[in-house]
Amino acid sequence: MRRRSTSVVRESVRLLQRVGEYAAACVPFACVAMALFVARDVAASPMPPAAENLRLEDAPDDAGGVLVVFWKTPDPAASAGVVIERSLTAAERAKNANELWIEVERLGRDAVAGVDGSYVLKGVPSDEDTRVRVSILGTDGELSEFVESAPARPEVSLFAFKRLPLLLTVIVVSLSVLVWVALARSGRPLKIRRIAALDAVDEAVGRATEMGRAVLFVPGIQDMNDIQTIAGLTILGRVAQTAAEYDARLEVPTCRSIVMTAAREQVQAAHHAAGRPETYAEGNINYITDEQFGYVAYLSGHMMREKPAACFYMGAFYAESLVLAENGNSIGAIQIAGTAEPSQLPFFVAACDYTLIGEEFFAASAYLSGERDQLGSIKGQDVGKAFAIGAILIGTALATIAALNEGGSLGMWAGSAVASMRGFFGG
Amino acid sequence: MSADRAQQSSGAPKSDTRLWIALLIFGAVGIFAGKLWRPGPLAEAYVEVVTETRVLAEVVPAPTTQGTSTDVQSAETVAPTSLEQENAPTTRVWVELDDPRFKSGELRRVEGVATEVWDERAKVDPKKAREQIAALESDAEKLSAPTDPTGLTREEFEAREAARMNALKVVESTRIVASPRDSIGIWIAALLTLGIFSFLVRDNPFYKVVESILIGVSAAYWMLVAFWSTLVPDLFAKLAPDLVRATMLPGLAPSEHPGKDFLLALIPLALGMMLLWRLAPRGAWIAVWPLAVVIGTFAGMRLTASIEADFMAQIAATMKPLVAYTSSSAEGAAAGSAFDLGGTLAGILGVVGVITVLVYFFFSLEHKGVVGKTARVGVWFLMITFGAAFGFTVMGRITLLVGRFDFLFNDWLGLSP
Amino acid sequence: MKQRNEQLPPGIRGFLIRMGQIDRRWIYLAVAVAIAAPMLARLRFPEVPGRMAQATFDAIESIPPGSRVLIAYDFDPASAAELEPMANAVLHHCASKGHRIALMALWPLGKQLADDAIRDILLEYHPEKVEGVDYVQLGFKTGNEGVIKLMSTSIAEAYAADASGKPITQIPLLEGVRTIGDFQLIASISAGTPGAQQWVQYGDSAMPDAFKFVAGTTGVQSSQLLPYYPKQMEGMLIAIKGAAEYEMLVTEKYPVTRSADRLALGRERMGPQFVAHLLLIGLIVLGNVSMLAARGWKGAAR
Amino acid sequence: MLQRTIPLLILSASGLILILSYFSPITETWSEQVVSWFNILAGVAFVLGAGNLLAVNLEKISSKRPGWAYSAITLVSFGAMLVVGLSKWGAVPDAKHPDVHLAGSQDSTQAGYGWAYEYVLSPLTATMFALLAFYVASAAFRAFRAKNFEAILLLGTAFIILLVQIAAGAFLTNWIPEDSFFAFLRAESLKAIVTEVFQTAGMRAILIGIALGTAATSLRLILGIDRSALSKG
Repeated sequence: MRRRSTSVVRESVRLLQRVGEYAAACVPFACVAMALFVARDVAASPMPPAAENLRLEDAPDDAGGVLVVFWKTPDPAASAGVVIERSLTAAERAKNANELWIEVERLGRDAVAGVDGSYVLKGVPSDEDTRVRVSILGTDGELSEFVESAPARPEVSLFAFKRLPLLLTVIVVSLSVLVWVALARSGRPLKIRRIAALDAVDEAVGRATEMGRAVLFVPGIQDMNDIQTIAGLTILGRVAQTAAEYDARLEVPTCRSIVMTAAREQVQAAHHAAGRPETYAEGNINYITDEQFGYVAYLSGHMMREKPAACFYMGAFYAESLVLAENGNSIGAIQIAGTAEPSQLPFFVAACDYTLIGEEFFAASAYLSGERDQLGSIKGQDVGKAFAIGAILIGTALATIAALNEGGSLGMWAGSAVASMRGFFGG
Repeated sequence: MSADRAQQSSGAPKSDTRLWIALLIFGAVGIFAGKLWRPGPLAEAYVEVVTETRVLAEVVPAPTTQGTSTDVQSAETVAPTSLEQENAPTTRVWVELDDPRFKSGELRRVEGVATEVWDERAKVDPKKAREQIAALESDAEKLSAPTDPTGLTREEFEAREAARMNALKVVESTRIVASPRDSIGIWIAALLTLGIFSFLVRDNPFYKVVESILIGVSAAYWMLVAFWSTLVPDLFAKLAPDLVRATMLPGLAPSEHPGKDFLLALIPLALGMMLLWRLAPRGAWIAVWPLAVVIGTFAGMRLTASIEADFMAQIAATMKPLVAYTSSSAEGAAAGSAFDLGGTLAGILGVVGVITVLVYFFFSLEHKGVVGKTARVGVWFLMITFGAAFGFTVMGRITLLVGRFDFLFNDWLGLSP
Repeated sequence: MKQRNEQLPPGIRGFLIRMGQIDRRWIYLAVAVAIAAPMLARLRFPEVPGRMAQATFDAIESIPPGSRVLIAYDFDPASAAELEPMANAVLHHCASKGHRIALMALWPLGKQLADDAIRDILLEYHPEKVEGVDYVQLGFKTGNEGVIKLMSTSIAEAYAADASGKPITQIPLLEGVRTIGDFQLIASISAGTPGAQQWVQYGDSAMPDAFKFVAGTTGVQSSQLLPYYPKQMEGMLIAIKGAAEYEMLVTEKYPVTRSADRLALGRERMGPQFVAHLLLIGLIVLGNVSMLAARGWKGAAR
Repeated sequence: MLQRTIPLLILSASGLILILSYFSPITETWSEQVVSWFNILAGVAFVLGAGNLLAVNLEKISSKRPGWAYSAITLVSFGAMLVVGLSKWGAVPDAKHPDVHLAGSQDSTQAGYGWAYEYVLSPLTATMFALLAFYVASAAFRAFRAKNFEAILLLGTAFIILLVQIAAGAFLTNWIPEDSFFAFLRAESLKAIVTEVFQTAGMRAILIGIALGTAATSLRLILGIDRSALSKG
């Protein structure tokens, strides 16, 4: 029995030894096999690396409700897209208790083309926390693990800091006007150069009176939402006052109903100012049609028939500028135009006797009024131009230094300085 | 009328009139000679007529909501009347008579509502229309002959006959017809066009008629545009959404904040009423208030907008280096670059131009001495700018005239081959 | 007219002075003849493709076939005479190159023009093109530049469906298209505001570097757009001349066998341009010669 | 007070509100709101325009002033267009709601409104616009005379652009080699120089000036320095 038992033991041990030997022999094979298996698995489906540095932040300078998701894509070459999910809001959870996340967007390759990725999440509630999680989509459609962000809430900004440069510029421009108005009030002498076109206003109205013909005033074809129309109407006020004093007939056909109303107010006020409210005739200020060329057709015919001695075109003009100016020319009227529509300036310059170019047009009403306050504001405009010229000179000088000394320390400094200047002005 | 005539005769000598009449007659004779040379109908117009039929159907409530098609989803839900408040709202849609959903049981016809039938006419290019009409005629001729039964089994013959009848039905239902109302339209348009052109010779009764039509039609046109595209959707639809939905905009989506919309719409309405107060016998001064609002708001808006978009942006755009290099290699301007005379000159001229023109606009300084000389250079820049703009615009203006002549020669006179 | 009766020197000088005061209606007549005659005679002049036209052609040519292209019809019938030829040529070029085309309009009447172009150009020359796969008509959307802003963050927000009401999620061509940055090229055929300038201003931020933008514009508008070339704009077709040059480049590479006149509109309309420009040049010369003659005469008389 | 001071106060207040609103994200969209209100206001104001049109023309007809027949034509075409457009006469029904007549589309020539647009309004406005081709020629003839140096620049530039805009410019200058010093005289380059150097500079300065002028005018109005717009003497 004992022998038998020992033989059993021995046999067992030997068997074990044999197994061990086989096993030992198999290890390398197994290793290779496993390695191959793993390698195959890896080669077939490289699970894309998960997104890194996931941040969820409030979008700046907005009225709330918007968060921005930032992440880094570790391997852009192996990524085909990104899946963005957000946590459900309390209301949504109440409706559907099983879900925690909801997919908001599945972005394509562009979103992971670079290392840094971002996504704007809109419509986020501001009274509760929101989280997002992001997963990178591999080139074969495999999704990486989701990475979860810290909770965030969108905030409402009261002031858009990106508009700070604009605010500063608005303040500079406004202050330069205000300071000059104050100086004008304090009795400082104001010298404004002659503007030939404006000196001609009295002459033109005078001539119309002498000839016994009408004065035609066209306040452009835009409505009151265009500042040019408003500027044109303030000039109308001055022309109307002169016309009232000379007792010349002033006709104002308009292209918009509201402009007609405003023009009537303006002319009536001018007659009051001239001390002759009884000569104001509402019937001379009429609405024709909103259609640009319908209005022009009327004006052309009207000019040919009535032959006004003086024509004023003050406001926003488009293609009709030349039609009016040529018709006015063919009836031999004195024509004074003013517009801030750059594309139409050439035609007025070519075909009218006098043209107020761009800024001159806006300065005209102030100039014509002759009031000290208003003349002061023109001086303020000049300060604004000086500011512009200064900025251009400094910026150009810096840019030139940067170009001349490229790579040098001075050039680098100048380059960054001009870049921040351009950034300030929004270029 | 007599006053008009008096003005005319004083405006130009008699011999001139005769000359222009002769020229007009010459032109008309020329055109009709051209017409003889290229004969064909004048003012041809064709339309393709499609008859549309719609019936009112009710969506049969389905067990699952996901099976509904998009058409049904986009249709509005008819609000239940007060009597059937508790019942679920029924969705009713107008569909084509042969909508497949009738067969599948998704839709059910609503009884007692008349079928709506109407024609839709789409304009077709005359040349194409003539070709198509000819093609359709020859197709119809071919299809009108019955199939030759020799060598066919009964089934084959019947199948072919059925296919032929179907094809014939399609050919016969395709209707491309001459459209007299469009032809008349072309004649009228041509006469109106000539009426405007006649003004170039001199002001005349023909032009006066055309001008009067233009003023009347265009004034009404813009009022209609304002009515249908602003007042209805932006004012009426906010004030009385149900009424507007029932009468003018059946597709109007329900608002999320009807109360807020209503209150906000009252503001422009109130301003408008104040403006209209002008017509009232007393208190016309109140019309100035809405004007003050308009002038104030737009002055405020344009102030920031113009400083941002024109003032600041243009200053930023002018900050460019005065010297320019031609970079011969893509990677570095420093290594392989050469001084570029042309670019440098352009850069300097650009900055000089901006500054001198700005100096021209200075109102404080009399144009004398250095300022005067600088301003004069500014004027040169302005003149070049204006000259170029003038030159560029000529092309567009001539194209417009080409367009009108094109209409007269081709659409009206049919002179195109 | 009254001055004509005063005493003028005899001979050529007198004639020249008289020509300087000629009644403007003779000028009108000359313009009418200068434009009508080449039209009736179908005069065409060879065009030399300019830098801008070539740049526009290259921009469309350089992106690989199958790219997505967005063509915005930002004009209306009033400027169609000037812009339609280039819109046609751009559409034909994109289709010939095998691009997938989306059409849209920021002007209400532009949609109608785009519809016409699909029928008369796209399906005329490329009847094999399938709606939804090779081309899609998005139609008009109100909101001016706001539409561009919206489209630069999400096209679906601006256009939930195409012009026929099909949701854009069901349109194969727009699969995976989220913003305008997903188009390889945008072409705006623009007659004013909103148009090319707004595309540059509001769309630029959404456009990656690889993105191309080209524009077709009216002559009036071109000077305001020039500063954007070549940085923000790959190419620009200016007025009917740009259209004629570009048309020539396109039809040279991709000739068409039928209805060829639809792709020769630009060149056909350049015929009257040519004569009219010469007339204007002649008028300017005449005016100046006459002025010089009058000045010399007055000088002599004094 | 009611007639003079309050409008000025309203003007200033609304202006200041709109300026400040632009700087806060919460109120940024107010300007859009204001524009939409203005459009409605303009729509309502058409009542005034239409009333004036009727008044002027009816007066002319009833007093049989010269040319009263033309006034009658204006009124008839105005009335006809208005009736046709408001009633949507001949409109194509909306496929989804064919029973609601006023929901139809009246853009095609099938409808009276579309027909009038296509065959009356559109050709008339286009032709009026096309008259510019004639006026451009007569203006060039009359105004482009070399009276002084400025005029020479104006007409010279226009002359060059006119020439290079057609093939003639290229024919005239193509003999200049592209790499020579005088290459800038080639039609292409001349055009580029004029537009990219001179025109860009000129336009920039004009735009800066206009921006300042707009700002100053707005300020004058908002601050009540220029009260001509609203105050009666």
